[in-house]
Amino acid sequence: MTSVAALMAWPVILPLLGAVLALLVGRPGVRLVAGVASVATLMASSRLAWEVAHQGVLRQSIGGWGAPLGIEWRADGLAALMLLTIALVGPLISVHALDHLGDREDREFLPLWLFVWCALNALVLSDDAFNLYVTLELTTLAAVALIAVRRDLPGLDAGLRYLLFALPGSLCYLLGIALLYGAHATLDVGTLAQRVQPGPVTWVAAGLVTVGLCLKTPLFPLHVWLPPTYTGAPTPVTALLSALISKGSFYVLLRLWLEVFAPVLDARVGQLLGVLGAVAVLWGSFLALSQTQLKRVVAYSSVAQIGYLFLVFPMATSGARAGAIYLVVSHAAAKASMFVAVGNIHQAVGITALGGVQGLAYRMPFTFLAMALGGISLIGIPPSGGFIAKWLLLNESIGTRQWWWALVLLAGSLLAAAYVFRILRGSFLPLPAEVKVRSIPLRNELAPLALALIALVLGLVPWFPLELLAIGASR
Amino acid sequence: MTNTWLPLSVLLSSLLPGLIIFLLAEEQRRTRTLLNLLAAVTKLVLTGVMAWGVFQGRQYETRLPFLPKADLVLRADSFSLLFITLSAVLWFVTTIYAVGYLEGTDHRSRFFGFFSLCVASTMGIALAGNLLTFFLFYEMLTLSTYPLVIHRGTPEALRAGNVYLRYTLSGATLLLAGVVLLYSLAGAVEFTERGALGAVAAHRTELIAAFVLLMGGLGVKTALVPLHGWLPVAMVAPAPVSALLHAVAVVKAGAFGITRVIYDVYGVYLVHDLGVMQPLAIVAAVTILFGSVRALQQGDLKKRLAYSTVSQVAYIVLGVSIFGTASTIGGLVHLVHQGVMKITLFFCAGNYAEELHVHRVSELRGVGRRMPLTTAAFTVGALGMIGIPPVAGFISKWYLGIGALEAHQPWLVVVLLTSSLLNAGYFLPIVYSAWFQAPREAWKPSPGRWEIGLLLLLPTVATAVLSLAAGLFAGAELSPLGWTRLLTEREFRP
Amino acid sequence: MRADEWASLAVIGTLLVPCVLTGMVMLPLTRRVGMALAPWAALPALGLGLGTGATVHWKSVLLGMQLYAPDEVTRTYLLFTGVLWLFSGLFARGYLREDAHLASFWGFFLATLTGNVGAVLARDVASFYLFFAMMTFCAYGLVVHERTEAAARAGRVYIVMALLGEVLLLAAFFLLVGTRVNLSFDDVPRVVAESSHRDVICVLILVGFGVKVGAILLHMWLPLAHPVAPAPGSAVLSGTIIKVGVLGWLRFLPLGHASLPTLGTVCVAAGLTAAFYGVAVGLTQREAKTVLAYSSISQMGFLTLAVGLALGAPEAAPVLIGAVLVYAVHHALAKGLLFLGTGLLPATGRRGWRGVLVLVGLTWCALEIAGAPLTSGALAKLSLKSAEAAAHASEALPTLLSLAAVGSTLIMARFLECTVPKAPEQGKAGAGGMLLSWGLLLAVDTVLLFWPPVGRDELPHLLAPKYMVSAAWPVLVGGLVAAVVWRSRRWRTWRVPVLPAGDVLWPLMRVLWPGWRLLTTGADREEEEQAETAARLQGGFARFRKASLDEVENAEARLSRLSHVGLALLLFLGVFILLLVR
Amino acid sequence: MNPWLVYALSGVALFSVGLVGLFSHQHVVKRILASNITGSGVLLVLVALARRVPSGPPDPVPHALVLTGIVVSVSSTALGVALARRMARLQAEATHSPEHEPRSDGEGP
Repeated sequence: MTSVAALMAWPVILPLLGAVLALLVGRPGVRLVAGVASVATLMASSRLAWEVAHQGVLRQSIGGWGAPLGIEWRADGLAALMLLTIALVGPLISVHALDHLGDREDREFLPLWLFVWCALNALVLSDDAFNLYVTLELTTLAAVALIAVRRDLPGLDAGLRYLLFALPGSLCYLLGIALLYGAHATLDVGTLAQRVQPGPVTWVAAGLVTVGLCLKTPLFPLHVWLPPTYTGAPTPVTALLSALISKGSFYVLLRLWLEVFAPVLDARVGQLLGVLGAVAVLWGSFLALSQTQLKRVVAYSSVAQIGYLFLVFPMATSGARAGAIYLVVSHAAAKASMFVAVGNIHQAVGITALGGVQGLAYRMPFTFLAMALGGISLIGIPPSGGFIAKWLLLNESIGTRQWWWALVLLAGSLLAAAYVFRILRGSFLPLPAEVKVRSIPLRNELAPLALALIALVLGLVPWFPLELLAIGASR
Repeated sequence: MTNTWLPLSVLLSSLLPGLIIFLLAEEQRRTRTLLNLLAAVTKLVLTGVMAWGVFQGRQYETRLPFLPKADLVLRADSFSLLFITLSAVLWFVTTIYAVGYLEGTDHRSRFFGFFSLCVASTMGIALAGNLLTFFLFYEMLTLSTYPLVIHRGTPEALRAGNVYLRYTLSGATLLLAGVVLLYSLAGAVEFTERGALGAVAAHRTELIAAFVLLMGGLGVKTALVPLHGWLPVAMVAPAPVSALLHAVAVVKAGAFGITRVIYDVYGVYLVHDLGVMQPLAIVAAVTILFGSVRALQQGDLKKRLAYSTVSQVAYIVLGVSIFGTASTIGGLVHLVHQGVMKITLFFCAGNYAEELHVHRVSELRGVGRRMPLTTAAFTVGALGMIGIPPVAGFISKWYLGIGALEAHQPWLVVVLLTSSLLNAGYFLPIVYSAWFQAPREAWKPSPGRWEIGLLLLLPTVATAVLSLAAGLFAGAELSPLGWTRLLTEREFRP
Repeated sequence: MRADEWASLAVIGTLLVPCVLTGMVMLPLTRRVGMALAPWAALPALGLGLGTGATVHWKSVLLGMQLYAPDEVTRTYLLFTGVLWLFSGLFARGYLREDAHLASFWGFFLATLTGNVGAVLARDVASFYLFFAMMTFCAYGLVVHERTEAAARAGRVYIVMALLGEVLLLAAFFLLVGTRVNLSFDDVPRVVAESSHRDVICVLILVGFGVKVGAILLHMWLPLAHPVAPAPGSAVLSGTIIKVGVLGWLRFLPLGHASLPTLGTVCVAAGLTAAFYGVAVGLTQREAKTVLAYSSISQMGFLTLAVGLALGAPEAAPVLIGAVLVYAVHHALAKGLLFLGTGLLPATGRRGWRGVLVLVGLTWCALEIAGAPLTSGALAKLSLKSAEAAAHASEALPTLLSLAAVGSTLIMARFLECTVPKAPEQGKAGAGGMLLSWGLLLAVDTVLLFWPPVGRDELPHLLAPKYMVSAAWPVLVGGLVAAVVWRSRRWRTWRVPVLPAGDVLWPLMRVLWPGWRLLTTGADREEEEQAETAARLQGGFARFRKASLDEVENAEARLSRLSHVGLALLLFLGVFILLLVR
Repeated sequence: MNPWLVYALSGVALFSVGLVGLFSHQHVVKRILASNITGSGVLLVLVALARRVPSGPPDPVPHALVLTGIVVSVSSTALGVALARRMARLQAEATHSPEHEPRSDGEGP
C-alpha cells in the first residue's frame, strides 16, 4: 500500500514494532530485530522524503478526523530532512553502542532507542500542538530510560536530572498550548497560524511555549542541566541526546515560532532569543575551553552550537531558517561523531581526560579522522555542513542588516577552533609508553567516521538538502 | 570551445593520490614514492597542455552546483596558469626532495598525504573561478598545512602549530566576513578581467569595508606586517614543508588572492578609484623594510630566510598595489621568481641541516668547500634576492622600480633600494663565510660520491638553475616575464 | 659563412671564451684544462680591439641584449682591457705558482674578466648593468683572495661601497629607461638630455660610477683593496676595472648633447682636489701598493676633470672624450706595469741583470705616470691640455695641471722609495715567466706610445720644445724635491706623518659602525635567550587566559544552583512578556 | 466572576506553586511531587477551558487532552520514582564501600 497514510505511518510504526518485538524476543534476537527495524525505517523515511521531494507537502489526518477536531500530520521538506537525519545518524550511533555497552545494556538500549526513534519521527510529522506535546514527552521518557540504562549512579543521577528539568519545560509548553486552545479553540498548527491575533493571551502563551522549549533544548541560561547530564549518561546515549533528542524540542519551537508566532509578535522578542543565543555561543565556547574532561568539552560545545540555532529568530527569514536547520542536521552528524569518537578513546585507553587523545592520530586513525572532520564541521570550516550553515546565517545577518549576529558567528567559530584544536593537537603527540591500548572492533572505528563523512558530504553537495528544505517552507 | 574536464583533473591529480597515500602502510615506501612522482608528472603534463591551450586562447572551466546563486567554479585563465605552472614545477622538485629528506623517518604516509592535499588546495586556489570557491580552497589549505607544520610532533612544533592556526584561522574569519559582504552585494563574485563589481560600484563604504576585510584575511597568509608573526615560528616544520610554504603554498596563496581581489574582483581601476591602493602600498613598503631589518637580526638560518620571505612577498603586494603596468608586471613576475629562488634557499638550508646538522648562520664557516654545489645554489638564490643580475630577482626589481616611478612614487624606489642593501646585509655575510672562511673544525667527509644524497642535491641545483634561467632569458616569450607581460597588458587594456 | 656572421661570432666569442673558461675552472672535472687556458682568456678581446666586429642582438636574453658597436670608445677599451688582462694573466701563472687557492683565483679572475669585457661590449642599459655588477662582485674574490683579516676588512669596505654605487646606478637607470624598460646606448645620451630628471640622473650617474672610479670622497676602498689583492689582481683592478667607471660616465652622461655647467664645474673641482689630495695622502703611506692606489686616485682626478669639462662644454666633448681615452690607455698600462712590478721585484731581486731590468722598467713607468717628456704620460697630458683649450677652460688650469704633475712625480718617487729598498738582493728561481710577460707588456706599452690607438694627431707635438719644457719642468722640480728630502732624511728633524690607508674612512666608520651593530642586534645571540622572552610573553597570556576562564567557571557554578535556574526561568518569561506588552 | 475563570486561575496558581517547588527543593522525591502539582495545575486550566461557552455542552477536546495529560504525568512520575529508589539503594551501598564514590557534578539528592 502506497497511500499517503501509509507513507507517513511507516516511519512511526516500524520502529515501534521493532521496539516491542525487541523487548519480547530478548537477548538472542534483539540485535537482529533492531537491525531489521532500523533498515526498514530508514527505507520508509527515505521513501517518504522521496515522495515529498517529488510531490511536495503531504498531509494526513489520523483516524480520518480532520482539523480542528482530529490530529493532522504533515510532511514537508523540513520534516523529510529531519526523518532522514534521524534515520542515518541514530542507527550509526546505536551500532557503536553495541560494543560500547555491555550485553544486558544493549538488550535494553536497542528497544529504548527504537522507542525514541518512533517518538521523534512522530514529533517531526505531527502538525498538532498537543500531539507535539505528547511526542515530546514520549521522547523525554524514553530518553530518561536510555540515560539510566546502565543503572549506575552517574547514569541514574543524570537521568533524574534530565527528567526533572524536562518536566517543567514540557508543562510550561502544555500550559501555553492550553491557553492558545482556550483562545482559538484549535490545536492544529495550520489553523492556529490563521487564527492567532496579537493580544495578552497569545503573548503569555508564546512566552510559556518558548521558555518551556528553551528549557528542554536547552538555551542559555537554562542550559545548566546539560553538561552533568551529558557526562553522566553513557556515551552513545549522550550522542543521541545531543545529536537528535535535544533537536526535537528545537524543531517544535522553530515550527511554532516561524509558522505561528512570528507574524504576531514584536521583533524585539526575536532579538531577545538572539541575544541569549549569542551569549550561549560565547559562554559555551569559553567553558568548553576550560574543561579538562574530554566529554565535558564536547558537551559544552553543544551549549554553544545550540546558541547558533537561536540566531534564526531575530532574522526570521527563509534563508535563516534554512541555515538553522542545516546547522541542526550537520551538528547532529558532527557532534554524534565527536561523542562516539570520545567513547572509542575512553574504551581504548580508559582515559576520560583531554590527555586521552595523545597519540590518537597513530593509534586509531579512523577515530582521529572522524574527530577532525567532526571538529571542522563544529568550527564551520569548509568543506563541512557546519560551514554551509554558518554561511547561510552570515548571509542573512548581512542581508537583514543585523551585522552583529555575523560578529557572533565569526567569534564563535574562532572559539570553536580553539577548543577543537585543543583536542586534535594532542593526538599528534607520541603515544605515552605507560598507556595500555585495548583494541576496539573496527565497527566502532567506522561508525564515527561514517557520521563525520555525513557532515562532510553535507558540505560538498548542499544544494540537495537546501532544495528539499524549500518545499513547504511557508504555508 | 570550452574544456570541462581539464581543470578538475588538474585538481584531482594531486587530491586523489593524497587520499590514496593516507591508506598506504608506512613501509610501502616504493609504492608511495612512485605514486607521488606519478601524480607530480601527471600534473606537470596536464598543466603544460592547459598552458598551451590558454596560450592558444582556449577556454577551460569546470562548474559544479553548490549553493543557490553560487557554483563551484574551476577556471584556467592566464593568471591562474602562471601560479599553477609554478606550483606544478616546484611541487615536482619538492616531492623528490621530500622523498630524500624524510628517508627513514616516521609517519611518511601521513606526511605525503597532507603534502598532496596541500598542493591540491593550492591548485584549487589557483583555479578558483569565483570568490567563494577561492575561499573554500583557501581554508582547505590552512587545514592541510597544519599537520605538516606540526609533523615532528615535538612540543615546539605543536606550539608553532598553535601560533599558525591562531593567525590563519583569524585571517580566514576576516576573509569570510569580506566574502560574505561582497556576496550580499554582488553574489559569488566571478573573477573577471578588469573587475566584476562595476555594477555595484556605488556602494563605496561596503566595498571599502569588504576590501579591508579581504586584505586583512589574505594579509595573514601573505605575512604582511603586523600579521606576519606566524611565519618565523612555522620554521620548525621539516625543510621541504618550509620550502613549499614559503615558495608556493601558503604565502603565495595570500599574495595570489590579493592580486585576484585587486584585479579580477574589484578591478584595478575601481580599487584605484576607491583610494585603498595607496594604504596597501604603504603597508607593503613597511613590511619590506621591517622584514629585511628583522632578518638582519636572526642568527638561525631558517628564521633569517623566513623574515626575508616576509619582505620578499611584500614586493609582490607592492607591485600589484601600485597603479601601473610595469609595477604590476614586476609584482606578478616576482610571484614566480621569489618562489623559485626562495625554494632554492630553503633546499640549501635543508641540505646543511640534514648533512652537517648546521642550523645557525655562524656555523656555516667554510661550508663551501664541503658542499660546493649546495653553497653555489645558495649563492645564486641570495644574489637573486638582493636583485643582482642575471638572477631572476633582478628582473622583478627592475620592473618594480620602473613602475614606482611610472606611478610618480619615487619614495618606493628608495624603499626598494634600501631593502636590497639590507638584503645584501644579511645574505652576503653568509656567502662570504661559506666560501672564504676556514671551517671551525674539519667537516666530516661525505659518505657517498656526492656532497649529499642526489635526491636532495638535484632539486636544489635544478631550482638554482631555474632561477638563473628565468632571469637570464627573461626576454623569451614563454619566460615568466613574457607570460606576465601578456596578461598584464590584457588587464590594463582600456 | 658570411663576413658579418664571422664578425658577430667574434663578438660572441670575446664574451663567451672567458665565460666558458670560468665554468671549466669551477667544475672539478675540467678544472686543470681550464686553468691551463685561463691566462689566454683575454686574447679574443684584444683581437676584437684590433679588428672590428658586428653588433649582436639577442632579444630573449635578459631584457633584449645588444653587444658591440664599432665606435672608438669600445675599440680603445677593448684594446687596453685585452692587453692588460692578457699579460696579467700570463704574469699570474708564474706569480701564483704555489698558491693555496689557485682555482678560486682563476675562477674569479675569469669571471671578472667576463664582466669587464661584457661591460665594454654592452650596448643596452640592462646588459651593461649585468656585466658591471658581475665584474664588481667577482672582483671581490680577487680582493679577499689572500683570506687574511686585512683582506677581509678591505673586501668589506669594497663590497659595501660597491653596493652603494650599484644602488645609486639602479635608481639612475630607473629614471632613465622609464616605461621603455630597456634602452640602447644609441639613444641614452639623447634621452638623458631630454629627460625631465636630467640633473638627478647625471648626479646619480656621476656618484654611482664615481665609486668605481675612486673619485674624491668615494675613493676609500681603493687604498684598502689594491694592496691586499695579489699583484695581477691589483693590476687589473687599478688598470682596467676602475676605468669601467669612466666608461660608465662616457656611456650615460649626455656629453655633447646637453650642457650642465654647474655639474661640470663641480666635477672639475672634484677632479683637481682628487689630483692633489691623492698625492698628499699618498706621500704619507709606507706600503708601495697603497702609494700606487693613491696615485691612481689622483690620476683619476684628471679624468674626472676632463669629463667635467665635457659636461660644461658640449662642443668640445668629442675632443675631451678622445683625451680621456688616451689618458685611460696610458694610465691602464703604466699602472698595470707598476703593480705587476711590485709583485715581480721580490722574485727577481734588485741585483743582477734581471733586477736592473725591472728597476729600469719601473722607473720608466714612474716617469710615464709623472708625465715626463717623450712618455705616454706626456702624450696623455698633452692631449688633455689641448682639449681643455678647446673647451675654453680657465687659464689657471694648465698651471694647476703642471703642479699636479709635480705631485705625481713626488708620489712616484715615494713609490720607488718604498719599493726598491725593501726588495731582496737576490731573487728566487722561476721568475722567468713573470719577467717575460712583464717585459712583453712593457714592450706593448712602448709600442702603443708610437702607434697609439687614439690621439695620433697629438703625437708630433710630443717633440715640440715648448711642450717638452712644459712636460719636463714639473718632473725636474718633483725629482729635485724628492732628492732633497731623500738626502736630508739623516739629519732633518721632521718626519713624513703616517695616515692610515683609507684616510677619511676611519672617522666615518666610527659613526657608522655602531649604527650597523644596532641594526644587527641579536644575529649573534643564541636561540635560548630569544626563546625565553617569547616564553615569558606566552606565560603572561596563559595566566590571563586561566584567570578569565576561572571567572567563567565560577559564574557557571553560581548559575547552576537550582534556585537560580528557577529565577532565570521566571526572568526569561517576564522579560519576554514585558517586551511584548510594552 | 464566572466559575470556569476561578478554576482556571486556581489552576494557574497550582502551576506556579509547583514550579516554585520544583526549583526550590533539592530532594528528588519532593521535586517529583512538585512536578505532579504543576501538571495538575495545567490540567485544571484545561478542564476549565472546556467550558468556554456559558451555556450548552462543554467542549470534549480538552477532556481528551486532560486524560492524555494524566497518563503522561503518571508514567513520568512512575519513572522518576523508580529511578530515585534505585539511586537511593546504590548510594546506600556506596556509603558502605568507600572506594566508588557517587560522582557529584551539580546537586544530587
